[in-house]
Amino acid sequence: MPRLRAQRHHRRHHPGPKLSGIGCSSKTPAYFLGQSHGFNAVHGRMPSIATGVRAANRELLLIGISGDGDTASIGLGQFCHLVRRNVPVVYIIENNGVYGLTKGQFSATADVGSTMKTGKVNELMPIDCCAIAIQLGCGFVARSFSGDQKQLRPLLKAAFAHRGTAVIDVISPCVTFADHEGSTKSYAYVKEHDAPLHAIDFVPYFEDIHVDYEPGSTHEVEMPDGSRLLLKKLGVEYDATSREGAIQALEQARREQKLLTGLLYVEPEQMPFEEDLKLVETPLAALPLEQARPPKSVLDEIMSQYMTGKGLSAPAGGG
Amino acid sequence: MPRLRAQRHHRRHHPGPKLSGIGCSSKTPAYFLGQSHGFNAVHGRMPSIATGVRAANRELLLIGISGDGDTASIGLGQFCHLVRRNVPVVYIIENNGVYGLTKGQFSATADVGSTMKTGKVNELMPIDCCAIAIQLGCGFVARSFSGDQKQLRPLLKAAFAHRGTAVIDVISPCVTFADHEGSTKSYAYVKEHDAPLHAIDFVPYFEDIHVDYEPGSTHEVEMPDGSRLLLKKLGVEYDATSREGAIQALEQARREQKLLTGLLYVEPEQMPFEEDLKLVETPLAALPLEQARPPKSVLDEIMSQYMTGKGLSAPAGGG
Amino acid sequence: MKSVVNDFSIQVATVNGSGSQTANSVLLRAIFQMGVPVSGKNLFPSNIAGLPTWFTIRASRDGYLARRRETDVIVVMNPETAAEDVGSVGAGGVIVLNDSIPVPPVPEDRFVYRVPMKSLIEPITTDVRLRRLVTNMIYVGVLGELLGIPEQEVEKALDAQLGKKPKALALNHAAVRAGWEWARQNLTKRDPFRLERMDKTAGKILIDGNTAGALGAMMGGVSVVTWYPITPSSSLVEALIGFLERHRKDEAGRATFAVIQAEDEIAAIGMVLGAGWAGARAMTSTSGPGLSLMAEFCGYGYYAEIPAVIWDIQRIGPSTGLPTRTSQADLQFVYGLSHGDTKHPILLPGSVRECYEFGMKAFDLAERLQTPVFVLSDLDLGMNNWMSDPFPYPEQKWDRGKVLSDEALAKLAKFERYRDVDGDGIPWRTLPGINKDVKGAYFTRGSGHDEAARYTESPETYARNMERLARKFETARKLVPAPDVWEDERAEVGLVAFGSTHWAMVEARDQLRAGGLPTGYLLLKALPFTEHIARFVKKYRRVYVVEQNRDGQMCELVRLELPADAARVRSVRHFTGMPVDARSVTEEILKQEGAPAAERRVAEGVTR
Amino acid sequence: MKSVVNDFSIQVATVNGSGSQTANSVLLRAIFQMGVPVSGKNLFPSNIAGLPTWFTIRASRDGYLARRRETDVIVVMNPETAAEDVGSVGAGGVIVLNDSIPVPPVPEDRFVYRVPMKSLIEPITTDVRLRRLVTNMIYVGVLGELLGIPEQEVEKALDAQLGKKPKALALNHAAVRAGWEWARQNLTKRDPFRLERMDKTAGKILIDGNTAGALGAMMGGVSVVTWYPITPSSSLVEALIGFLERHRKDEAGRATFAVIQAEDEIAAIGMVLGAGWAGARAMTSTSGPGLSLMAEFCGYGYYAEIPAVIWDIQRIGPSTGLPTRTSQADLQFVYGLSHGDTKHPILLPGSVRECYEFGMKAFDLAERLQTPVFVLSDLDLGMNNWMSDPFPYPEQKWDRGKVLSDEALAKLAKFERYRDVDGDGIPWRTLPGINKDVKGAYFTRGSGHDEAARYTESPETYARNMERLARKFETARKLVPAPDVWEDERAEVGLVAFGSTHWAMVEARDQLRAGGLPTGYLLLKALPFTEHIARFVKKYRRVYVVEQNRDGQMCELVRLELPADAARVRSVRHFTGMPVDARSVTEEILKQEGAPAAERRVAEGVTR
Ligand SMILES: Cc1ncc(C[n+]2csc(CCOP(=O)(O)OP(=O)(O)O)c2C)c(N)n1
Ligand SMILES: Cc1ncc(C[n+]2csc(CCOP(=O)(O)OP(=O)(O)O)c2C)c(N)n1
Ligand code: SF4
Ligand code: SF4
Ligand SMILES: [Mg+2]
Ligand SMILES: [Mg+2]
Repeated sequence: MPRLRAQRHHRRHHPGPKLSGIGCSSKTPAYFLGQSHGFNAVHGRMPSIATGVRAANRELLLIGISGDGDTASIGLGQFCHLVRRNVPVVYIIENNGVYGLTKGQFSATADVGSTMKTGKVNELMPIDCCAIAIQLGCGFVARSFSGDQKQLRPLLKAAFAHRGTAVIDVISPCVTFADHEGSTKSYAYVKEHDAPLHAIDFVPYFEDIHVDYEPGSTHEVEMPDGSRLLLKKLGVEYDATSREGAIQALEQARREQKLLTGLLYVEPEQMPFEEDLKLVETPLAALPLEQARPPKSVLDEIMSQYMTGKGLSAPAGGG
Repeated sequence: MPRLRAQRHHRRHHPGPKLSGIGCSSKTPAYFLGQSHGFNAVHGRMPSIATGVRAANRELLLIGISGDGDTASIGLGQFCHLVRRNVPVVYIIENNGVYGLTKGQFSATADVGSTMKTGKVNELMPIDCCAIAIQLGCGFVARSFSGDQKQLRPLLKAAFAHRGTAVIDVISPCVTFADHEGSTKSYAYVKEHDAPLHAIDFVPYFEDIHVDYEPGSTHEVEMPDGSRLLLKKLGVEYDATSREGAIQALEQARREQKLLTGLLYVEPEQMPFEEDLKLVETPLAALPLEQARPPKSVLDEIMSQYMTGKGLSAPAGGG
Repeated sequence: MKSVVNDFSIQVATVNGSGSQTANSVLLRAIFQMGVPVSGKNLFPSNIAGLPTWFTIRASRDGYLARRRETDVIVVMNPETAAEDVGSVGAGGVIVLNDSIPVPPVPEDRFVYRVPMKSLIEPITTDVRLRRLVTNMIYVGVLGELLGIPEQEVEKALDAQLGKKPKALALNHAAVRAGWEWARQNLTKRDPFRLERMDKTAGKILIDGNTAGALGAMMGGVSVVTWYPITPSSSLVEALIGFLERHRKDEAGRATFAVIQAEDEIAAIGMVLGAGWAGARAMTSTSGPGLSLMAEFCGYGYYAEIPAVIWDIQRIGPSTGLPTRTSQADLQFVYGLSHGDTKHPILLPGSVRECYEFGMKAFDLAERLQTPVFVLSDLDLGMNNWMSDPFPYPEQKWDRGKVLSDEALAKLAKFERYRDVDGDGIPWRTLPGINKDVKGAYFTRGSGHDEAARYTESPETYARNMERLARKFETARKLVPAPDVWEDERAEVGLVAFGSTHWAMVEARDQLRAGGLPTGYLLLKALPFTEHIARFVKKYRRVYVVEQNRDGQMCELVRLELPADAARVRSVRHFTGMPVDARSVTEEILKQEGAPAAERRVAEGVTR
Repeated sequence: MKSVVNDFSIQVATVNGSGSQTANSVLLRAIFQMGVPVSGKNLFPSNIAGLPTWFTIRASRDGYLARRRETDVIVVMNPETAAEDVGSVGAGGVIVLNDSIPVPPVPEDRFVYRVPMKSLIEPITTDVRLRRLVTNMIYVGVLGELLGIPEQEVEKALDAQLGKKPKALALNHAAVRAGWEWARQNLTKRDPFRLERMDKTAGKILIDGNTAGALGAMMGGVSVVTWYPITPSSSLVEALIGFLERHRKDEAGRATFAVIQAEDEIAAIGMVLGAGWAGARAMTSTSGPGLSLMAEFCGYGYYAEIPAVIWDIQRIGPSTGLPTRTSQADLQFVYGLSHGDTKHPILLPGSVRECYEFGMKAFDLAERLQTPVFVLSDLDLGMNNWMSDPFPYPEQKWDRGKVLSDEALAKLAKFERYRDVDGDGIPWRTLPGINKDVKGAYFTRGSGHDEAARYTESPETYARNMERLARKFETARKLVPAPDVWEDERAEVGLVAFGSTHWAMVEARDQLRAGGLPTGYLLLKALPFTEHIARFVKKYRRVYVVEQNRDGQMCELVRLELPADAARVRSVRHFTGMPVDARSVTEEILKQEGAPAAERRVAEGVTR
């Protein structure tokens, strides 16, 4: 879709706004980017806010920050439908397996056998937000670790270059309620089980850098805005552009109790939200009245239809 | 888990109640089993009703009937969490790709490229409730077709023998709004794309029938109550007991625009809801007061703790 | 026998999904074209096909558009309800019967016309499915002949309806004519009901409130519409989609609007708030169950001060209830929608014209007040056809409210999102991405912020903000539309109503006046109340608030607004799910007027 | 200088997460053990660590348990709020200061004690983290010495608290002693505040309302509990889990209860309704945002007539607001929760004892009335420690309401779920699986059913059902607990309050009486109103309804209940998020009594 790509290149994008739900994680937006608007929504419903904001102004680059409770418990429905609509937002889950702000109860991403500080054991299967996102057709799905900035940074950059929903599940130990032995989201546990898929480099489109690498050692992914992601092989080969492969890798890792981190799946060319809506270039929020209100002739024509019985009327519905 | 199996054998199970959400599909319970209780809940929330009913009375065999809008749109969160808790309910989705009762709008299971009666095309990725259920650890996942009673009947019987959530996604053409050309949930389309995985036979546990079949041609699955499912090979081999295999098969079928029907995945031995809750055998709804109210000595002991400062008090929470 | 001309009601009893819709609208329009004021009400079940459904047409030379409680002419097409239907017609009434339907014996004083519909339809088509659909046109022909509808008006109405489908058109024409011919040759007119040409509909339109509201929204410049289907609200958005697709695309076919079918109502309102916050004119439309789901977000919108427009097309019952019956029972719930201290402005359209006007006005108010604004319509107003003058093109520009331009922003020493600079409780806002000046950036959250939108848990700051919000709501009183007031110098009794109840009120006032009880009347257009209600109530010895709910919700609000007058304010309630009719209102008021016991009960504080 | 004995307030200002909780409860309990009536209030932020937090202890020889507006003794431990904290103490007040915190100059007429906490803690442990936590015990020692708390009471309190953690216990003992020793050697008592032994707490308990409510629920025989964590409601369920795990398992360790942490509040209430329908005693507990999400299901529960118990521990603000501040602002929202005509019984506990009692009572009511019953508590009552008499063991059996036994069922010719056989509006029900007789099977939906639970869209049947539901609500008036009434023969002014506001009322009445204004007082325990309110209001020339919300919600309900008296009912509102104090109530009432202008405004119908 080269047309889309070109369009994107010429459009100004505004930093932020940063949106969030409710939780310790959702307080994050208050701590950075003081120069952009922020929006602390209600619990689990940031996705719908993001959808509305983006519909109103297609020039806004949105960052959405959520927690595992916010996304996988109360917000699971909205999360799935955001992904399904492919609304362009960099969706970061600060995943600690607990409800931090309400003092450490298990969330829906808590692993089987993981314990609470009180010793209580979780017996329920965790919801893997990455697997779900891939399943729902998300074109950018990554998992990382709050302790691994080297991996997280290029992933974030690449996410902003993506044209649809980009999901990054960041395992983020809660030092107050879930950093003990028995927790599978503690620093110690994550460090031990972390299995990075590749080393990542991000090359912005405006940096015309030629990167040398050994053939076969690196996979290059071009993003719609011309920037590139370099995925360097670490041990086993991993093809981040295969949906089936990604699903299978996650399934296998689950069985082996490994934590796969890195770019799990990427498919940069997908119908973006604005195309599905066939929006004009002008942000809807900036439409002048002349474009937003049809002329008198239109109303007159419609009125005459309802005079003569040619206008349509409400169908009787059911429930 | 032989202990569990034995228990199950000796417990009386009551037929029904039949529960539903809202939609044409959700009206189904009103049409059958007049001899059992029924419950027409609010839109998309039948799973929570089912969870409550089963918690109150572990002897009830629950049938939940829902639509694709009821399950995959408004009800997606509850559906996923029901599956995650493995609440024993035979969950039937009458999947027509549209909101029938409100006159034919697309639901979240409408396929990409499918058209509405008005000609409007759906561009959004469908939600595959079976794939999601497997992903979330469901131990009984099937897909079938309302036009194929031969397949549907043994699947239903087996679902009732399952000890946790059993999901059956039944493609059920809406003859009023989605049986036209362009619809991928029309009778014609479904018949053409139906790819059955196997032929199915159900053998109830009390029928001590010995079934003869050629070695290799049939896979036998024993359910916790001793009944057996016979999955007879049709063409390609399919192993319904492999999670990974099931996920992959669905993914492949999606790519090839095939409609896999049959028992997609079965894993009879799973921690059932009641075990996670460690419930007594008596249905909670039938507890006598003596079991539900601790004796005076308990209250006295607690009171003395709060006299001496040994009682615990509310922790300050956050949000 | 004296003729009854242009003043009676027709009820057609059929089965849902049997295709009677075309027949009924042709009948309705044909009468309309004769210049006779007419209204049509569809009483349909919560079901797609198979349950009983009725269509009521009222012709009224006096222009009364409310439902008439009595049925004068019934067309019996549904075996299941035939007995009940036949029984619904009183002495002197007319029964047009599909003669294949067995009915109980009918008293002598009704006029029964038995029509051999089966044998009449057979020659017209051999296709069984089509026969079922087209049979309905036969009663149109029969009624045309019986009531005196000129043939060409029926044909014209049919053309308008089916003009684009020549095959269907021809079939329908044939069926009408078959009915007509048969009636002409076989029936002897014995009943008194007749239609005659008048000139009371020239230049008028026939339209339903949902379509009118949709038109208002488009002309109001809506740009983001979100929804989740629900009866009886879906048709508003579906009409709006139709209008937008046709009239709001640029030359390249690109849309100046976004319509998003959400996964549920929580998402729908979330999207509206996101879009409103970012500066679009955003709306959603729903009914009771959806409204309930929107509660949390609507409270958030009140506190975060985000413009939003929410239509509620009211229906009765809870979520599995009677979604296809009308009601005005969401009033108090909407007024304070959400936990905590919350208050929302509500517009109360009483006519299709007001659906159109408030469709625009709601955006102006929402953006001016920076708050969710509700438009409370109902199934009767929204889904039935109403006669009206055509809608005028808006004279005014839109009011986008207090949005700072970048120039204005640049001149400010600092921007404070929640400072009441103008004393009306309404602060200034900026829009993300639209305001390029970073000075305008601020953080949005529900409460717990100071004037500069900084987080604080200070009790004083919290209370100060709450008081400003209350002040803002006082400002709303001055901005919402004023009621219509009809005084009567001789009256001691005042009436108050809102919304679709209006039409029964107009007629009931005439009935009461004729019965010796002149009344003043105030038609509310909005909440919060404007100053007019106090003046009105003080004028009358007794005031009746008439409404379509069980709990007398508006009556309670009036009492709360005027505590000193509370004991003089009485409640008249209609809550069957059927649109209220004048006769019921009149009778109840006369009963309460004549009953000292009722007076005592009211004085003792019993609402009902 | 005159001593002030057993009548002052202490406020400790620390940082959230710094571990001051142990120190504060030891202080509280030590005073309690001295026999001095005491109450403790935790004013904590919406945050886990790092934001300012305050703990207030009030010693009151008169037994006043409400918040005291003035702070007499402040302990300054948080640099961030130090200036503000120091400023919060008036002339004659005491400031105990961690001397490493810089503070602005303090006026001469305050008593400042600077404590070298840093150097005192150093010898006690080398572990920096522990030092931070244990430092708090130093001010306990210092205050002990200054105020005259016997050392053994502090030690005893500490033992009770940390008895099971010997290492922590030793450390804390050391820190207390360090503070004590240092104070003894270095401070000269100059201020007037002193504690002396009394005998007013013997046999009393100190407990928070949420724990009390949990205890009530367990003793009420709850068997299904669902929840989604939310402050300030979580601790109710967490306490309940603790009790159930210990006291509701059989010999084999199997549970006679199910606690399900739901994925959100919609699911939580859905599970409760499912369980209640199937015959379990089921409950959930939440706060405002959760309540909003439950709206649809609660309306459904009202119409489908399903028993359910819902606790609402009220807090202020919308969803991102101030979740850790108290409020009584959900009242009207809960009363009519859901779209359409809906009304729910509400219990209004005013004390920890009533939290316990209503914790049981709510189930009896819900099952008797077959409807959702709400218990409205608040953060102040729910999460703070209150002195009380111990709770009595229930004398009565539970009331499971009108559930048909299979024997009774067998005797019936037919079972009709929604028939009002007894004239009280309450029909009989059966339970799936429990009733083996298939005659008892029926289909549950919201409305649109006849007496036999068959689907119908008949307007008359619908209205009849609505009237029965209204009748049932009238029955509720007779079943809910009656208010407590304190009359005063000399009084012309009556006061009305509910919930945690009670404690400020008790004290305000004494203040008003002392100021020459005797008052009658009615403490509401429930909605709908019982007959008592009408009698009470009629007795007084003016009635003030005192409550903790902005919009005077209970005042409005009282006015609606008594339209003829509405103009005499006034509103006193407190809405800062801090628990209401007596002085503010007293002042506002005196102001309104003395201000004819206010009177005029009320007469004109302004609520505020
Ligand atoms: C409707 C609603 N229910 C409950 C809450 C209370 N609540 C606040 S944050 C939170 C959980 C947050 O968990 P998570 O998203 O994992 O964030 P974390 O604090 O762990 O970063 C809950 C339940 C709320 N604010 N709103
Ligand atoms: C909260 C709420 N929103 C909307 C509706 C309206 N509604 C009734 S059924 C339905 C969709 C049903 O779709 P589906 O579940 O696919 O059932 P189908 O009719 O297709 O069988 C909707 C949106 C409702 N009843 N409640
Ligand atoms: S450590 Fe845990 S409790 Fe503390 S802020 Fe982080 S997530 Fe919240
Ligand atoms: S055919 Fe379609 S509209 Fe008709 S009942 Fe079935 S799902 Fe509903
Ligand atoms: Mg978390
Ligand atoms: Mg469907």
